[in-house]
Amino acid sequence: SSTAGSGAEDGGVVVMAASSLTEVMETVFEGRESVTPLFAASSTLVAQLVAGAEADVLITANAATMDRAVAEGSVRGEPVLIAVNTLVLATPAGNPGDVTGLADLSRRSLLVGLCAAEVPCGSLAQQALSEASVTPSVDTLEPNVRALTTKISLGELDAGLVYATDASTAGLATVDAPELHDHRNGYYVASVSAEPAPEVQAVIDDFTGLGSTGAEALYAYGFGRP
Amino acid sequence: MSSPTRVRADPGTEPRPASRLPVPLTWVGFLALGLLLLPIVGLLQRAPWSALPSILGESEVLEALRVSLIVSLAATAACIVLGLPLAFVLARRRLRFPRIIRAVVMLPMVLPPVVAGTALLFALGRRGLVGQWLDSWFGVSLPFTTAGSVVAAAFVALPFFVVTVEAALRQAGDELDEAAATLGAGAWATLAHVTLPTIRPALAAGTALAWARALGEFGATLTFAGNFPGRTRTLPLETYLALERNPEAAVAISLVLMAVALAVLVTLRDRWMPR
Amino acid sequence: MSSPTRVRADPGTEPRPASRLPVPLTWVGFLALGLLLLPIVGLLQRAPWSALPSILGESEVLEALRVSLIVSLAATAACIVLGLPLAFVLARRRLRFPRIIRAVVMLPMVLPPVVAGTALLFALGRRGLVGQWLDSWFGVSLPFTTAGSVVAAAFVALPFFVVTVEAALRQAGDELDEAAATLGAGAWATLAHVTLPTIRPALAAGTALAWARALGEFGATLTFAGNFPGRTRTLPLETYLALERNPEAAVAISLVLMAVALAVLVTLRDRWMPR
Amino acid sequence: MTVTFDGRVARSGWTLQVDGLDIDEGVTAVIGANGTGKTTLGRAVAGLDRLASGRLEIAGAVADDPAAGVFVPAHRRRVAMVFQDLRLFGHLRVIDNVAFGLRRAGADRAGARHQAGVLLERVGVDSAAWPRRPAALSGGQRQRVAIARALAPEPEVLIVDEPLASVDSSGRAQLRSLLGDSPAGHVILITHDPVDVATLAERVVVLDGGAVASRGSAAEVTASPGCEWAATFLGANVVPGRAHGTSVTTEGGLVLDVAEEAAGPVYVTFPAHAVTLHRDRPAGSARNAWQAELRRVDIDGERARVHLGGPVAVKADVTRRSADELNLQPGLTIWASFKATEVTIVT
Amino acid sequence: MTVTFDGRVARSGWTLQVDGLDIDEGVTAVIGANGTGKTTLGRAVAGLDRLASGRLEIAGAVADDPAAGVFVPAHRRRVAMVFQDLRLFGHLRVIDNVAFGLRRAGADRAGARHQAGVLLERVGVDSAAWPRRPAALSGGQRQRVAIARALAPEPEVLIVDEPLASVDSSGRAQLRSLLGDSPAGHVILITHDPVDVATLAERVVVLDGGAVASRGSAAEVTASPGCEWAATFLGANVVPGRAHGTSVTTEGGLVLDVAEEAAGPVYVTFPAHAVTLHRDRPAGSARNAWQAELRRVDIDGERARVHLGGPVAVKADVTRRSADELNLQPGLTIWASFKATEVTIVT
Ligand SMILES: Nc1ncnc2c1ncn2[C@@H]1O[C@H](COP(=O)(O)OP(=O)(O)OP(=O)(O)O)[C@@H](O)[C@H]1O
Ligand SMILES: Nc1ncnc2c1ncn2[C@@H]1O[C@H](COP(=O)(O)OP(=O)(O)OP(=O)(O)O)[C@@H](O)[C@H]1O
Ligand SMILES: [Mg+2]
Ligand SMILES: [Mg+2]
Repeated sequence: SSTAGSGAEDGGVVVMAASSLTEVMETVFEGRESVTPLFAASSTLVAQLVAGAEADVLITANAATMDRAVAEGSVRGEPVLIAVNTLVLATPAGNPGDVTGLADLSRRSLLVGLCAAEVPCGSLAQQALSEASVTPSVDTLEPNVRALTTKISLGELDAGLVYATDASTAGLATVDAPELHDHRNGYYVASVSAEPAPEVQAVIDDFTGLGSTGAEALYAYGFGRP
Repeated sequence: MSSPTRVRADPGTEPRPASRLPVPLTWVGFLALGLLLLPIVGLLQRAPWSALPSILGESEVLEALRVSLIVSLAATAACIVLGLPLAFVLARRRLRFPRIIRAVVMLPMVLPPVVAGTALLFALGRRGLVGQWLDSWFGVSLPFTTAGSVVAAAFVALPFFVVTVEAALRQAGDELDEAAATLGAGAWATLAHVTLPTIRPALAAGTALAWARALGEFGATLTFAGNFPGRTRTLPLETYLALERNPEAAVAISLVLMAVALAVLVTLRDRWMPR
Repeated sequence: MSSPTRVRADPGTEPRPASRLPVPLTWVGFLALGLLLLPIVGLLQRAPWSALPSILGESEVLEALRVSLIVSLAATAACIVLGLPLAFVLARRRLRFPRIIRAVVMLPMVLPPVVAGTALLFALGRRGLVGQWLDSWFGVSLPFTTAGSVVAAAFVALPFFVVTVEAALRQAGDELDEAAATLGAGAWATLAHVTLPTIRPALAAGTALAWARALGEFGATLTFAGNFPGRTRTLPLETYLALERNPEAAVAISLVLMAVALAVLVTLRDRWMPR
Repeated sequence: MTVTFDGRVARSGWTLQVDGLDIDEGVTAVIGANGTGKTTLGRAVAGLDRLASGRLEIAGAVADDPAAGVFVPAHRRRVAMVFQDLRLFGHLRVIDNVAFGLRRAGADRAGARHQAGVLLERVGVDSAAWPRRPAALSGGQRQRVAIARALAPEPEVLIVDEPLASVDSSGRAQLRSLLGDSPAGHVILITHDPVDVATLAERVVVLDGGAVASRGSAAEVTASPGCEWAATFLGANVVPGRAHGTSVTTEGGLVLDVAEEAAGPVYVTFPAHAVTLHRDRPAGSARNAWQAELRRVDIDGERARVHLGGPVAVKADVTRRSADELNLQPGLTIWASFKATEVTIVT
Repeated sequence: MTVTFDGRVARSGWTLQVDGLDIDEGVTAVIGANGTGKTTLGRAVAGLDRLASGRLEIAGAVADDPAAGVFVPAHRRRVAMVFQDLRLFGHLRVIDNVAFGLRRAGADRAGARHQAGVLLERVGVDSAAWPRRPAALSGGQRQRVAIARALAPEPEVLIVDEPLASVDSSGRAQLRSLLGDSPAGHVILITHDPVDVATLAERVVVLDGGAVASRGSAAEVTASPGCEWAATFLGANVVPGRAHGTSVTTEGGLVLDVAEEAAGPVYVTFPAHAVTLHRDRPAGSARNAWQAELRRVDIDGERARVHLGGPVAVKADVTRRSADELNLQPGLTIWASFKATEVTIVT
């Protein structure tokens, strides 16, 4: 009567996934009628789970939200890191601000955007910049990567630090910044119940097992190997 | 008797002289119209016209359109059914704390949609204040159902309807209601045949506002009702998801949304509100 | 002369008999009020009361409150300045395509906020339709400024004001305007001393709607103007970010938002609108 | 059947207090100066204002009795009202305004419209106007529509609040006969037009300052109008004095002969048209003659109303012609007289 | 100074056509049946309705001339109007309603209120009502406020649309003298009250079906009312006939003696009150006597209007008393006569 998936009962599997995974997941689950993906921001997904949403698998775009789901008792399975995403220094096509490296972010004449520190791409960017001793002249702290890439692609911002996957989907130019290579964000998968039904476990294995189709799709899409 | 004004010599089509507006006001009015249209023109200009047919042909978009129409119309109906009585109570009853109650009605408007959705989960979610009883007594659970989307959309749209209609009721007064009563019209008949027709412009406006708000609603619906194709995924959600992968498609879907809104508003609203 | 109704024997405080509402209507009205309040009660119930002082003492929250008030009030002012003339033009001028123009005014309402923000970028962004000229001629760039936030908030709030006021103007007619004209009142004086006071309930309602919408606005502001503390980060944005990190804090900030809205609406709205 | 009004209607800072007023069937005129409570009285009977205390009965049934907690709402009273400010329904066509009450009583649309058309014809509204909205009518046409609307549901009590104020003179005669023939058991006719009172009213109620000053047949009320305003309106003179047998000594010391015996303080009332004016001391049978000072002359059409000072303040109505012949000018000293048989004594 | 109206006002399906009407200073009464265009005429003069063609001049200045593209808006015309439906400002106190025009003319608040108070006193609105909203007044009080409001800005032209309709009788006399003494150069008095015409009007304009049927002094218009309605209203008899010297032969074959010489087709007009009724053939000098059939008697206060058939259809006004004495009943055959000197001949 009520919810999106009633899990093991009808053999369907409900997968809650971070919205940055929308496209990949749609590819992965293409033709698999029994799997129902639901997309929203990781934090929204966790709030829904806490409020009693019925789902079988949770995939978040960072460790913090997954940790919260575990702490709230909404997720009982063991979280597993399935992919990572690297930060890149992105500019609009044609690089109108002549950005050559991370240090340029401190130029006051440039319009620079980062993610807000509250979201993973923002905390990553902060770490990377402080390690590189760059004090950026920031004009905006976007609460999600999508908003940041939109502004860069429209030329409203001259530069920003975004995930590699987002930069490539949005067709942004990237500037090589070696300081960023070590700064990555993890994607985690976990079963909602402590003892997942076999078909649920199968969906999880699809991402965790070596050489599995789900994981390969993630890598093909630009995500890094854990 | 000073300074006669030169006017177009076509009095047949002139508005009545007294209702003429100050000229600068008219300018500003048209300027405002222009400013309002500017972003929409911007959207149209960047629209991927050539890709449009293929994007709009996607079954997902059509499905989302269907969900959007169902959800927004049901939410509008709920707004009318609940909002009309509430507007009457606010405008015509002596209330104990009138100012506070009137302000409280507007609170859902100031909540950021995501918070509104969260609040709905707290109240009507499966573990919510009332939701837990709905679940255990009636087996009814609203989140992740079309009904849930309707509830979320109605929650954010209701204040618009109520506030608009209430203002009109105050402006209308009760002289005509009294006349109807002396002609044998009971409370219901007076309502249907006198009060509501008298505030028809505001009813139409309130309904249009509520519908438009429900149609564009996104944050509260997503948070409360989730995002499931064919059930809770509305056009704004489709747009949001499309933004993640293909911004052009998002613009295209927004165009659909606007076209639908325009069509509905043009055909329906002016039917209730002949000049 | 059938079935007398028993009533409370206190006629001094009774409303006039003819304005009595059908009883079921009153019930539904109070039910609607209850439903509207339910999620807010849910929010209050889950509020982290003990942690509240520390969360609200954070300077960021206070700064966001300041930005929110500035942006929402400036946007409301813009809505009045632009919206009043537009409402007058729509209600009183003969227009060429009245239905379409009236529907177009409502379009910003149906756009999902993110799309609205994107549309604003297309139009007024650095590379936008008009924005590029603003930039190269005047060196004015709206994105990432407080002014940009105001523009975005005004864009989404304007239709609410216009539609409400327009409906009231139609309901009011122009009889009193004519009377004012014969007493020597020009177009402006008539406006100020007759027309606007006559539609005062709707003016107050429209202003409150616009302000509440601007205060709660989030998607369009974020997309168009970004998010920088002390400049463009409003309370809804603060709430949204808090959701990422500490949902309890988000609830707490929403409470601030509601408290501010309640305070402003209770003190201001009823000052313009005495019973 | 009777409407019995015995109670109080309270407004902020103003009260209508009516003690035991019985309004019988037929046409009852309610007269009184502006702001004396005529409309308030009508509203209370119609059920639009509540009694603060007391009791209202319509045709034997209690309609309002706050002490007993009874209040029959307006729409169940079969009391229709023509409002002073008309209150036509702006959103309905003229014909549907008139059909409104019939529809509420259960008539179908065609039947109601047919009947409404008959009534509109009777009140003299041309059929070209029937499909229009009231805003597209002239003032007098609107007032006719308001009358037709109130007549349509055939109410038991019809309250008409200055129904002929802006109707033209020929329409007035027509509508007067319509109101006189009204099938409504009671017509409460609030009016400022003496002609309405003279031609229509079987009974007159005079209100003054929120209370009943006088009531009765037109003749009775003219004889005893109860307040200065009504006296003027009805053209009556009211002179206080002290009676002894068939003569009355006024406060000014004048001794008047009357046809009735009485004793103690009384009012001598006689209509203004009963007073005759003369240049010289009148001969003949009229013993009630005195010298008066002419204060003011109001010309009103063919009639002149002469205000006299002197031992008694009295009004005299004469034709304009005789006013001209007598060359009446303020300040003139003139003889006034009336016949003892024209006088009514009120104790 | 004159208001000259020569043009056409078009409504959907209805037109007012006025050809060369000069309205001189003083009080001009505009009369006519309901819906004949009186209010429309006033609105056009006030600048609330536009001429479709023609020309309107006020005090020598063109106020409206569509062909020349000139239109002086209402607020610049110094033309105030008392509306038939009052149109008081519901959001303003009574005193501020009256002060409105003064404030627009530049007076400060205190000064305007002071002057407004003076006016309100003059129209008889008690100072207790000044701080109230119009909704808390009685109908007659509201009408007085509307009159005071229009008088306040001392307009050049004052248009009063049935200003006394719901004012009580004593107030009427008071307001009439106020309007008669109005400092406004022109008072256009739209009215259905013959007394207004008789007591106030220096000139009368009769409208019929959207056109001027007659105009002139009260006597001239009574002599030549131009339409059936006005004839009735003014109490005039209009008899068509053929003149030869000082006698006129009516269509019914009756020969009437008149005091003027004329020839050819004429109208013989004489007021209803000039006709005398007799049981028997009248003796004496009145040669214009004939036997008539009594058709109808309208009692109107102390006056009875008798409608006669026979060789000529004529109305006779007699006192109610003589109507009673003559025992006038429909169907009766009776003698009627009038004196040749009472007649006006219109060719
Ligand atoms: N909007 C309209 N459409 C069509 N006809 C109209 C409209 N408004 C008024 N009329 C007609 O215009 C005519 C003139 O109206 P006006 O108000 O001038 O009459 P009036 O002489 O003032 O009558 P009254 O004595 O009843 O006030 C009337 O016959 C009326 O029906
Ligand atoms: N809301 C109010 N507050 C205070 N006084 C009021 C209110 N409404 C009416 N009144 C007063 O009540 C009194 C009675 O009013 P009502 O309308 O009954 O008079 P009326 O006899 O019909 O007069 P009119 O001949 O002018 O129509 C008036 O003096 C009026 O000023
Ligand atoms: Mg009254
Ligand atoms: Mg009129």
